[in-house]
Parts: sequence; C-alpha cells; structure tokens
Amino acid sequence: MSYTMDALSSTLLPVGLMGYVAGAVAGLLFLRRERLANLFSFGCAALAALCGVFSCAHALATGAAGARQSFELFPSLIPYVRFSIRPDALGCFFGMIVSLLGLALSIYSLGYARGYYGRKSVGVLGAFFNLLLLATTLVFLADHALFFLIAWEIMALSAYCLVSFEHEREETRNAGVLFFVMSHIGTGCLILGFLLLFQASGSYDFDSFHALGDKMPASQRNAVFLLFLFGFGVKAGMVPLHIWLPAAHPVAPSNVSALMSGVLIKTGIYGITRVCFDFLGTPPNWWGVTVLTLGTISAVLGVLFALMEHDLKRLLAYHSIENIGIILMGLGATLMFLHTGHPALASLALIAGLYHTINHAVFKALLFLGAGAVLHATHTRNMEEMGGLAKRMPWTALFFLVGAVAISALPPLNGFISEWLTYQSLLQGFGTTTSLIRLMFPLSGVMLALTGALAAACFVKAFGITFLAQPRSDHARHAHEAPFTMLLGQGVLTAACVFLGLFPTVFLKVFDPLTHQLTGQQLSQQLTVTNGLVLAGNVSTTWSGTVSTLGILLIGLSLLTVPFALWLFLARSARTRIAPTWDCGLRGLTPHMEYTATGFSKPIRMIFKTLFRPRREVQREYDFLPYFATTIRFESHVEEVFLTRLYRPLNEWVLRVSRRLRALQAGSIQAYLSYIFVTLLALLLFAL
Amino acid sequence: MPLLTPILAAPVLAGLLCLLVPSRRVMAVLGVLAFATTLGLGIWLLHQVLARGVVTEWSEFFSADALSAWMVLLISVVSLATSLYAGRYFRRDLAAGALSPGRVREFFVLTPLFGAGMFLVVLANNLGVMWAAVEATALSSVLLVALYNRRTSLEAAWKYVILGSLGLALALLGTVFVYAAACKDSPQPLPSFNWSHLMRVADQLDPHLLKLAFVFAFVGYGTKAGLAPMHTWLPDAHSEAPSPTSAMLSGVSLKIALYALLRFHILTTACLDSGFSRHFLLGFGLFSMFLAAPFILVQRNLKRMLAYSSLEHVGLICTGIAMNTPVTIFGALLHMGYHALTKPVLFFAAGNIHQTFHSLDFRRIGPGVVKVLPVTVLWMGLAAVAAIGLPPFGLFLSEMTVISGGFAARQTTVSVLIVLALLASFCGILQQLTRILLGARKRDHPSDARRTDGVPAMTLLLVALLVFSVWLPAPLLALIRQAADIIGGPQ
Amino acid sequence: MNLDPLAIVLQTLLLLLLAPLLSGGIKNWKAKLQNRRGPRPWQVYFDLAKFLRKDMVISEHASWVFAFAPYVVFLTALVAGLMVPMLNLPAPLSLFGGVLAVVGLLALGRFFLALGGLDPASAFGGMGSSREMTISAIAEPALMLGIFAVAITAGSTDLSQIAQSTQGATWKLLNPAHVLAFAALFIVLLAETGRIPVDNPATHLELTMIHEAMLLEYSGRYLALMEWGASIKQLVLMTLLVNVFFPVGLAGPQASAAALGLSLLAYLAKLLALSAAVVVVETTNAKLRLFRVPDLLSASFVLATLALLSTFLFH
Amino acid sequence: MNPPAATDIGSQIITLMAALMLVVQLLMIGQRRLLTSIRLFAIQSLLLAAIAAVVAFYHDASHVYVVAVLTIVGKVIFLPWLLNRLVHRIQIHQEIEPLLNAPTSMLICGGLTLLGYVVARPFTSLERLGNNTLAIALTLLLTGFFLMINRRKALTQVLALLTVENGVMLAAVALTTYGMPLVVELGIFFDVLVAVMVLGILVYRIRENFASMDTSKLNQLRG
Repeated sequence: MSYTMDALSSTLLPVGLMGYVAGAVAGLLFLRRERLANLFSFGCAALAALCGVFSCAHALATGAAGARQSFELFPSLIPYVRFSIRPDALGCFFGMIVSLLGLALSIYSLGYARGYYGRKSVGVLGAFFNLLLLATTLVFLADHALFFLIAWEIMALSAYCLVSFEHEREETRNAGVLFFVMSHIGTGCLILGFLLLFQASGSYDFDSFHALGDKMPASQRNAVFLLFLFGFGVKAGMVPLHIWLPAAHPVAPSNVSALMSGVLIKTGIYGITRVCFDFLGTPPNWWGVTVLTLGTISAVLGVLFALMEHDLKRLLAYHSIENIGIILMGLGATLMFLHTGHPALASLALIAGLYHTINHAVFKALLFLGAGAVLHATHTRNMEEMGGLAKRMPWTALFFLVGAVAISALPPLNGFISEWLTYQSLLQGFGTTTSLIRLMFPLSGVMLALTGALAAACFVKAFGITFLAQPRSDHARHAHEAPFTMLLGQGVLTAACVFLGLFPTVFLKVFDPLTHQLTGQQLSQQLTVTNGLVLAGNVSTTWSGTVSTLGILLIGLSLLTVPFALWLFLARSARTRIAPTWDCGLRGLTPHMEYTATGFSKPIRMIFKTLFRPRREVQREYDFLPYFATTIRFESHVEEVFLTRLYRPLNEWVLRVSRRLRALQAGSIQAYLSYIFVTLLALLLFAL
Repeated sequence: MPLLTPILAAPVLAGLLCLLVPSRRVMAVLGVLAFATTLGLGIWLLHQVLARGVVTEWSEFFSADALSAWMVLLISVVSLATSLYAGRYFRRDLAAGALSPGRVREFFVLTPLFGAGMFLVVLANNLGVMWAAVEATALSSVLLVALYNRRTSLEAAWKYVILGSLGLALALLGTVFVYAAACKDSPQPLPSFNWSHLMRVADQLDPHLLKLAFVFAFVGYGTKAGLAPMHTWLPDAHSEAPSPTSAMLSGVSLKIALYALLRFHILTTACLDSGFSRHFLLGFGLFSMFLAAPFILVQRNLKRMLAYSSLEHVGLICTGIAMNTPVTIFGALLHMGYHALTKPVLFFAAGNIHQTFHSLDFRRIGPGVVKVLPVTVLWMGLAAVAAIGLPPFGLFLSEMTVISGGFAARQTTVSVLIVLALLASFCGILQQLTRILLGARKRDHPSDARRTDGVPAMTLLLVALLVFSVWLPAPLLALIRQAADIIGGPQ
Repeated sequence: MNLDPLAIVLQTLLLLLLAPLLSGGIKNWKAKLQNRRGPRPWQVYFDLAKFLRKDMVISEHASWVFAFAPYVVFLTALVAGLMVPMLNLPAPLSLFGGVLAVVGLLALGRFFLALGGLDPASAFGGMGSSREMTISAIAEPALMLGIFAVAITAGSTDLSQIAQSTQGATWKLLNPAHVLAFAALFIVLLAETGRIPVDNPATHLELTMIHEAMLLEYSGRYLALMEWGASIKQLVLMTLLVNVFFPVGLAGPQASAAALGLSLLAYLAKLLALSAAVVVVETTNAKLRLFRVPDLLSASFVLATLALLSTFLFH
Repeated sequence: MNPPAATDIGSQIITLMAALMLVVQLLMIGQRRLLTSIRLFAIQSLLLAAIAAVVAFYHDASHVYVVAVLTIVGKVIFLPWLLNRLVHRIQIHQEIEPLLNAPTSMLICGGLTLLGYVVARPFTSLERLGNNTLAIALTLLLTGFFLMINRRKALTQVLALLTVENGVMLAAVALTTYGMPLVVELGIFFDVLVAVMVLGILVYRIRENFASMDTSKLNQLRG
C-alpha cells in the first residue's frame, strides 16, 4: 500500500511539472481569448500545484524523500549538462512551499486576473506565472549544477517579465531592470562558485559535491562560501544586497509579488542551506558569525525601513528583508553549532530557520494577497488614501489581520512558533562555547526581540491606517469586497497560518528526513511532549523550555466565561448606542483629522534619525496670521542609506568611465589607423 | 561528383543572373534558391567530411576539412535567412524612395558574390587564394555598406575599405612570409603553398619567419575580424549598412576573417609548438570583450550596440580558442554557430524598427516599440535573451562550456575575466533594450507599421537556434569535435 | 506533567481580585505622599462594577476590531498571569509557555489595544497607539535582555524553573547579575505599566497621555475590561519581578494550605515593597518628554547587558 | 645558370633600385601636389617592375616576367591614369597641411626605416638577390602606413595604400625565388585593381556628398 502510494507520489511530481508546462502553453494559445486564458492557465497551475503539494508532503511524511534517487528528465547532448532531478528531503520541503503557495495564488489569480481584462494580455501573465512556478520547482529539485543554473536563470527571466508586466510606467521598467541586473550579478557569483566546486570534483552532479568542502583547500573553500553567500544573498534580499527587493515587489501584479516574496527569495535560502550543509562540510567559525551578523542586521534594518513606508506593498517588501534576516539568524546559528560540534542543537536552529521560511512564505503571501485585494478595490498603494476598509471588505480585513498577527510573531500563530524556536536555539547556544563569541547569541536574540516589537508597531500601522477609522479618499469610500476566488485564495493561506501556529508538533515530523539528511539528527520525538500538545525547545537535559499555542488558545477561550458571566450578572440591562467620535467640540471629525501613517511612525523616525536622516518640507499659506493657515503642504523623506551612499555613486562612476572611453571612437580615421599602426609596431617588437 | 565547385558556383551564378532578370522578386528568389542549394550541399559535405576526413577537388586546389564544412554551414544558413529577409525589406525601401531600383539590383548582385567570396575563403586550399578571397569579400561588402549613399554610410564605407585594405595588405605580407618559408627551393610553387602541404612540413619551417608572418597576418586578419583595437571600422559599417548586410557582416563575415586567422594560428602553433600565437588570441580576445562592455552601456544607436555585442562575442570565441583545450575550442566553435543564428535576427528586427521610425537613435525610437511592432519586438526579445547568454538558448551552454573547460584546465583567471565581461555587457544590453522596447508610446507612431516583416526569416533562425540548443544532431556534434581537433591539434 | 484545574481557578481568581486592589493601593499611597486624601484603595472595584453596569457608546467609525480588542487585552493579561508563579511552584500554566510566551501574550494584548485606539478615527487614539507601540518597541529589548540574563543562568525559559533555580542554593541576594537585571526590569516595569516618568496614569485629557489616549473612546463594559486588563498586566509584571528575583517564601508543588497561606503573606509583602518603590519613584520624578524616554530605556538596556556580561564573567 | 658575377651585378642593380624606391617614397611624404604624388607612385611601381624583371632575368623564371608586365600595365599605366582622371574630375590638386609638419614626418620615417632594418635583420640570409631588400620593403610598408595616418585627403590615402602594396610586392619578389604562384599573383593583381576602382568610386561619391575630400571631415560616426 505505502509502496504504491510512494510510487504514486513520485509519479505525481513529473505530472505536476507537465501541468505547469500545459498552463504556460494554454496561456499562449488563448492570447486573444482572455477568459479562456485565465481559466486554463491558472487552472492548470492550481492542479499542478496540488500534485506538487501532495507528492512532496507525502515524500516528507513517509520519509521516502531520504531514499529518492536522482533521475534524468530527458537526455542532453551538450557535454557537461544533465537534466537530472532528485526530490530529496530538502528539495521536497521547498517544493512543498512553492506548491502550497502556487495552489493558493493560482486560485486567487483566477479572480485577480479579471482586473486586467481589456487592458493587458492575461494569457502572457498566466504563461509567465506558470513558467515561474515551473522554474522555481526545478531549482529546488535540480540535481545538477548546470541544470540548476538553467532553471535559476529561467526563473529570473520569467520573474523579470512578470515584474515588468505593467511596463507602461517607467518606475516598473526601472525596477525590472534593477531586479534582473542584481540577480544576474548574483548568478555570476553562483556560476563561479559552482565552477570552483566543479574544479575540485570534476563533475557537475550534486552527488559529487556532497561534503566536498572537507577535501578542498581552506582558501578555495572560503572563496566558494563567500561567492555563494553573495550570489544567494542577492536573491534572498540580504542587507546590503536588498535594494532590488523594495523596488521590484511593489510594482509587480500582487499575485506575483506574493509569489516573489513567498518563494522567489526563498530560493536564496534554499541555496545557502544546500551549499552550506550539503556541500561545504564542517564550517569554520567565522562563516556562522558572518551569517548570524548579516541576518541580525537585515532583520533590524528591514523592519526599520518598513516602518517608514506608507506604500502598502513596499512596506511588505521591506518586511521580507526582515524575515529573511530572521531565517538567516537560524542558519547562522546552525553553522556555529556545527562548528562547535553540537549536531542536535544545530538541527534545532536549522528547524527554526526553515520553519520560519515556510511561515514567512505563508503569511507574507497572505499579506500580499490582502494588499492585492485592497489595490484591486481602491486602485492605490498609498496607505494615506485608504482607511475604513474593515467595514467595506470585512473578510479581506480578517485575513489581513491574521497575517499581521502572524508576522508580528504574536501567539498563537505561526510566526510566534518559529521565532520561539529561534530564541530557544540561540539561548542554548550560550552554553556551547566558552569564548566571548557566545555573547552574540543573547545579543542577536535581543535584536530579534527588537525586530518583533517594531514589526508589531509596523503592522498596527499597516492594518490600522489601511482598514480602520474613516476612509481617507473616495477610492477607499467606494471600495468593495474582493470576488470569491480571491477570498478563497487568502482563506487557504489563513488556514495554513493557523495550522502551522496551533499544531507545530504535528508539522515537526516533516523535518525529520530533512535534518537526518543534513545533520544526521531526528528531533521530532524529542521536541514533542505530553502527547503532542506541547512543543519543547530543549535538545539537552541542561535546558528546559516548553510552549503550547493550542493550550494557550483553549485556556483563553475557556476564560471567556469570566467576562460573559459578568455580563449576565451586572450588564443585562446595559444598552449600546452608536454615536459620533468625540471631536473636542469641533464641527465633526473629517478624515484630515485622523492620524496618518507618516505621523504614526514619526516617533520611531525621530529616535532613529541618525539612520534615516529625515528631511521635511512644510509650506503653509495663510491670510493674516501663520496660526490660521489656509493650506499646509507637508512633505517628508527618509534616505535609503545603501541606495544613496553605495549603489548610486557606483552606478554613476561606471557610467562616467564608460563615457570617457567613448572618446576612443571619436570618428577620426587617422586615429583609427594609428591604433592599428601602434599595435603593429608593438607586436613586431614583441615578436623579435 | 564534384561537391565544392557547385557550392562556389551556385551563388556566383545567382549573382550574375541577377544582372539580367527584370523583377526584384525574381532576384530575391534567386538568392534564396542559391543559398538553399549551398545549404543542402553543405549538409552533404558534412557527411562526406565525416566519412572521408578531407574533401578535395581540382587536384587539391579546393579542399574542405571539418572546420571548412562547419563554416560552409554557417555561411549558408545566414545568407539564406538574409535573402529571405531582403525581399520585403527592399520593397519597403523602394516604396519609401530611400533607394533607386539600380541600387537594389546592386544589392542582389553583390550579396551572392559576397557569399561566394566567403565560400572561397573556407574552401581554398591555398593561403594566397584564401587571401585574395578575403579581399574579394571585403570589396563586395564595401559597396553594400555604401548602398544608401548617405553621408554617414559613405563615411562608414570609407573607413571600412581603408582600414580593411590596409589590414589585408599586412595580411598579404604575412602570407608572403609563409610562402617564403614554405618553398625554399622547391621548383613548382603552387602545391608547396597548399594548406595540406604546409601542415605536413610545418615543423621544418623557419620559426623566425613564421613568427613575423603570424604577427602581420594577425594584425591584418584581426582588423577584418574586428578584434580590438583594430575593430574601429566595425560599429560604423554594421550600423550604416542595410540591415540584411549588417546581418551577414556580423553573422558570418567576422567569423570568416577569424577563420583565416585561425589557419595561421594552427600553422604557427604546429611549427613553433609554443603558446606564441595563443597569447595573441587570448590577450586581444579578452581586450575586445572588456572594451565592448562600456560602449554597450552608454550606446545610443541600436545597430551600433548590436555591433559592439558582436565584438564581444568574437572576443569570447577568440579567448575560448586561445585557452586551447578541446572543451574550450569546442565551446568556442559552438558559440560561433549559435551566434550566427542569433545576431541576424537582432539585425533584422533592427531593420524593421529602422524602417518604421526612420531612425536608430534610442531617444527617437523608444519607449514603447512593443506597442507598434509587437511581433518584431517579441522575436527581438527572444534573440536578445539568447544573445546576452540566458538559457534555454544555446549561447548560455556554449559560454558555460568554454568557462567550464577553462576551469577544468585550471585557467581560472581567464575564466573569471570572461564571466565578468559577460556580466557587464548583459547589464548594458538589458537596460538599453528595456528602455526602448517596453513602455508606453510617447508620440503617436507611424501608421504604416511593419507588423509582420521578416517574420519568416527570424522564425527560421530562432527555431533552428532553439532546436539546436536542446538537441545537437550527432553528426553535427561529431563535425564540431573534429573541427576542434583540427584547431587544437589531436589531443 | 499535566494541568491542575484547581490551581488554575485559584490563580485566576487571585489575579482578578488582587489586580484592582494593587492599582487602587498605589493610587492611594501616591495621594498620601502628596498630602492628599485620595481615593480609597478599593475604589477601583466600585469603578469596575460601575463601568460594567453602564450603557456603551460606540463610535460610528469603529469596526468589529473595536469590539474585539477589549476581550483580547483582558484575556491575554489573564493567561499570561497564569504562567507566572504567584504562590507556589510551578505556575499553573508553566507547561504551556515560559517567559517568551508571557512577553508574547502581553504584546498581543498591546497590539489590539493599539488597534482599538486607532479604530474610532480620533486623533488622540492614533497618537496614543503610535507612542505606545514606539515605547514598547524600545522597552522590549531591555526586558528580553534582562530576562535572558536570568534565564541563561537558570538554564530555562520557564518562569517556574527560573524561580526554582534562583530559590536553590545558588541564590545570593547580591548576585550582581540578578541585581543589575532587576534594576533593568524595574525600569521596564515603569514603562510597561505606563507610570511616571514614562506616562502619567492620572491624566485623562492631555496631549502627553499614552495609555489613556487609547481608551478615550471606550465606555461601559469594554472600558471595564480594558482597565481591568491593564491592572492585571501590571500585577503580572510585578509578580514576575518579585517572584523571579526574590523567590523567598514560594511554596513548592502540592503544598499544604498552610504553606500556601504563608507564601501568600510573603507574596503580598513583596508586592507592597515593590509598589512602594514604584510610588516613591512616581512622586519624586517628573514625567519625561517623549523623546527623552529612549534614554531612560537605553539605560535599562545597558544595565541588562551588564547583567549578561556578569553572568559571563562568573560562569 | 648565370655566372656568379652576373648575379652579383643583378643584386647590385636590385639593391640600387630598391633604394631608389625608398627615395621616391620619402619624396612622396614631402610632396603635397596630388598629380606629382601620382607620378611619383608611377615611378615607384616602375622600379618595382624593373626589379621583378631583373629577378626573372637572373633566374630565368618566366612567370615573374608576367608579374613585371602586370605591374607595368596596372600600376604604372592604368592606375595613375585612373587617378589622374579622378583628380581632374573632382578638381582638387592640392593636399592641405598634413597633421605633422615635414621635418617631424621625416624624423619619424627615419625611425621607421631603422625599425624596418631591425626587423629584417634575421632574414638577410633568405634573400636570394640584393641585400636588405626585405628591410627596404618593410620600410616602404611602414612609411606608407605612416603616410596614410599623416595625410587627410582621401586620394592621398589611396596612394599611400598603394605604396604599402608596393612594399609587400617588393618583399614578395625579394624573398621568394620564383615570385608567388601565378594564380596568387593574378588574384592579388585584380584585387588591387578592383580595390582602387572601389576607392575611386567612393572618393567620387564622397566628393559629391561632402563637397570635399578631407577625410578628417568624416567624423560623424562616434561612440
């Protein structure tokens, strides 16, 4: 039985891949028939994703993933290239993430794409959407470096096409180019990294790379590590390589933004995990320290920049940077534990990181879908023009709220679980070494706390300004609830959030084959106490720490009896009136009197002003006294340090040099002749 | 049954016939027929070469080894596509009054001759004849460059012919030196000047003389092949020539000059058996790659940008060959092929754009070409994706092959440099094309938009490219391997 | 290890009943120190009862979030309270979560409190939420660091375990780690419970108010829940301080009624001492400007870091 | 087979004429009137033909006579005539000021001559007849090259190109006993002819379009 199931699940995988291909083709076939294109391309995507979810989840649950052998999709005649894939545990885990999101997003897109009818070609959107899903899945499953690179580049290419889907606006075009250029520079590093590995092993098969690092000379090994860290860091949006992310994610169609934030940047995480824990062997200490530090910096800076945004999708994009940072903290800790020889603890940190990976995928996609629904309804991304949507689109508001609570790492939802695991592994890390390095663990833990608190602040702002209070513009006033498919898509992800939050002990089993593959440990038994209700965070007897979100929820609900009992006794006669908000005796509150997003984050802007360097311009016109202004125009900017201090100068320098060089080709034939002449003389002298 | 002679004869015949026939359409058909024939013969030649090693005719006056056969295929394909494209193209020009019928006839006469010249280059067994043939291609293409008779096109033609003939004079001196070294006292000169004979006696030749010969040949043919810093004529000629000619120039003509250069390289290496000539190729190849990038980055003219990208690809091919391992040479030859399939598409698309907007200046064309020429832009986009070395197209594979070969042979520095240069030009082309192709039209576009011009030609090339990217037929693979062995010496 | 319903009920009752008394007592003492008569300590009970009985006025702009928030605030404080050992070890819900869960739950409450403040579209509410979230954002690292210092020494994130280990032989009154961490957490306590010098609990309509600004639109039973929740939160934090740092008199598991009584007395004594300290600070200090508050909290952060370093030195 | 004395004489003659070619070259560098330059070129080609003839005579290699004849027909008679017509057609007789003034150019040419000798030294053994003919050939090539760089008029550039060609042919004659194979010779010959025609056509068109022959005005294509 289980054997046939396994066979089924392993056959389902290629079926899923074919499904994506079919979706892409369908999209192109029905270029002119947008309804059919929408239905078929996203329908195929949904089915394919379903197959993917099933086969990956099954492979992980039954541990079959451990045993899978690599097989060729189709033979190639180009030397060096093999189109071989192997759904091992790590691949399956990420494959599951992409398929899960693919499912939800495809359902959502069925409704979302209607917004493009008559304006843009839905077929193209669907085709590239399928292509992106396909390429991403292949990136996770590829078992051969060149095949990996091919899938990687196709992924980047289709992502580029999707980002510049609404290419009429210049902002979009520039964002697309920035994204593609950055990602390709990253790819260059990956190519070099793989080539170094290839030089050492003589083959491009991932098998031949396994634990290769131990055989390589240290210098080369470090070079490989740095190359991959850079290459994958770009894709993951690690500070300071993140600048493409807040530019590209907002301008893409929202279902694509969700896919990019949810899955695309996770390919970077996948790469780092694959390389560090599968290829490079036992790491030296500074690798872990580097990754942990970068992670911490990314987390804090990401959330700080997010707080300054009042463009809803840019805000979410910056939060992706933050969460990538949190994931990297887990991975960095893993590296350090592997160095000090604590495999169990390393596995715990790894689980924390990867758990946060899937969590972030789920809730960030959910939030982007919510933002998409809002965009769909109000046609603006500017939070200052929203407000009051909770009444007009209650379901979207509810889903977004769930996402917000989850991403703020608040119990009982999934963000809390993964950050809790991260805390546990960091705190236990303190005992693993006696060197001063161990201070890094609690300190980065504290930074994690800061990040969480700031994230909470940021999402109070995001949700409060967007959905609560009075509408700030006519768009918002006439907003309407999103169509059913869009809600369904969000619903799926919400369910996933709740499941991952309330039943971590169930989900933990998924990690067993994974940690077994990478660190030779299986922790799910150890981390589950009292018949699965409670999650434990300790891998050694010298530490203890438990949590149970489900328990907390149940107790909380049962304690609801207290207030309700009080109603019965005291407040049976109390009535409820709807009245205007108290307005200090003015003539009624207008939306202008509400607190704005910019105002909300001002205290933080002031506290961290050394980082933001805020500039503001106030123009007020008044008739007779400045206190009675007729109009006030307020403008405030914060500086994206890396952009203004690092990237722009670099770019300008390159352009300047290139313009100088153009003088070589100044049009004078005499000059050209003399180039040849000089070359000839030089070579003659050389040849003598 | 002669094989090489018809390959040469077919285009010459077509060219001469074009002098007589009245209608433009017939001339176009003639061109297509001629090159279709050569393509067929080329495929046959492929099998012959695989069977017999070297095919010779006219008492070894013509001879074709794997390398020549490979070149024959490239020339035929590109010329075929060009003549497919040319018909519609010139109908537009006539309609717009940009050209007189006489000039159009000039094109249809000269193009087959141009092709024939290139065939002669690769089929001639005798280095002197090879030289003469290269000169012939140069002269025939000069008039094509000057076809529009605009000031700029005349300027380009002038630079092309002056630099070209000068270079060829130097190449001739190189040839003379080789000859001097070859026939010390042998009474009957001709056979002793044959490639086959030269390779046999290579090790007895006077090394000093050969060194000198190679220097002159390198500068000479290098000028024609557009290696920096002798490349200065290249962007001018490519941008000013009518697009079909640009396609042929950058698609094959550069590679033909490179082929001539390679012959000398092989000979020198065989004689000196040292890296003397390799270092030249390596240095200048890398220099070309790195010089191309900044010019692409700040380029304002579409076809000039494409020309610089050709410069970069030629540089890559040189470098790959200079790395001198079987794999890298194989990759370089493969790259030659893929590039020959890609570049013409870009130039055809550029031609459509030029005829639609009457300019090649980015600021005049863009943004939003896609709104006017959707099909053209789609094909151009695909070709551009291929040209900047992205999968699934073959250039990615060939580049990876070259680089991997370099790494496998522990030539890490060179390979890293290659990767860097490729990155740079990628960024340039990507942002430039995005700027003009995508976006919304600012000003109202001309009504008579060429929506489907040249689609057959482009499709032919792109389909071929895609097919050969994922699946190389075994004989072709064998042929390229054999050619690689000829260049790298049998490892 | 399983749950003891009785303990849960008992501690719930204790939290519910003791919290109002504590805040009332503090109010009363403050008045006394300022030579006022002040309200009676148990006045707060009457207030709550009054609120519960009264009709509710709900803003026309408010959405369902406005109604949802009070429950969350109230329940999170309560559940968090059940994870902190009050009279005996272990705390009833110590299995369901340690200090991280407590902090998380309080943050959840704060999250909805702030949303509730934003919902009625009044500028006061927005201002309050903004400041509340800011201050908590910079208070949380200090809180965490202080807790980490003790958690690492105790080798657990479970409050009961921490208390136990500090109760054990290793516990010294003047363990520098503990002293520094306690100082740090005391400052955090002031910030979290909205006390002078961070916020002034006595104001009801000023541009300086933080906590009150968010409650401005609440009335009737929602207001009752909010106030009650706030006082429970205060009790929880104070309990956390006293029982983690001075676990004297904490009864062990399955303690007899007498032992529980004793530990109750000890507990009350400690609470009185701590609240006395709070009162003294409140009366002797003036409220800080908003942008001075970070300095205060960074001071507590430094203290916590020192605490951590000292553990490092004494390990 | 000729007596060595005869070969000796022959080699002397050849050396002399080669030297004369060099002199003519230098004169051209100094010269600014187009028609004179064309004549000088004719003389140079004549000398080249003569050298070929001498070689043919002393080696009684009949087909080298063909070379000599071709040179006379082509470079001494036809091309000068063609260029003359062109000059009359486009009404330009004076070369304008070169980029470098005469003394500097002379200095440079001296340097180039030196280089030519240095490069040619290892190969003196290969020369069948005359000594240092190869050196002179190289010098012709280099100075011709320099002439192209230094002059602005399109027509002068053509002439310079042709002198470069002469240098190459001299080298061919000097180095290879029997001259190049006939086929090659013919190929080269016709190529040169066609090249000059093409150049002529272009010069004519440029003259039409630019109302000038100044190549330094051809600088619209940049970057």
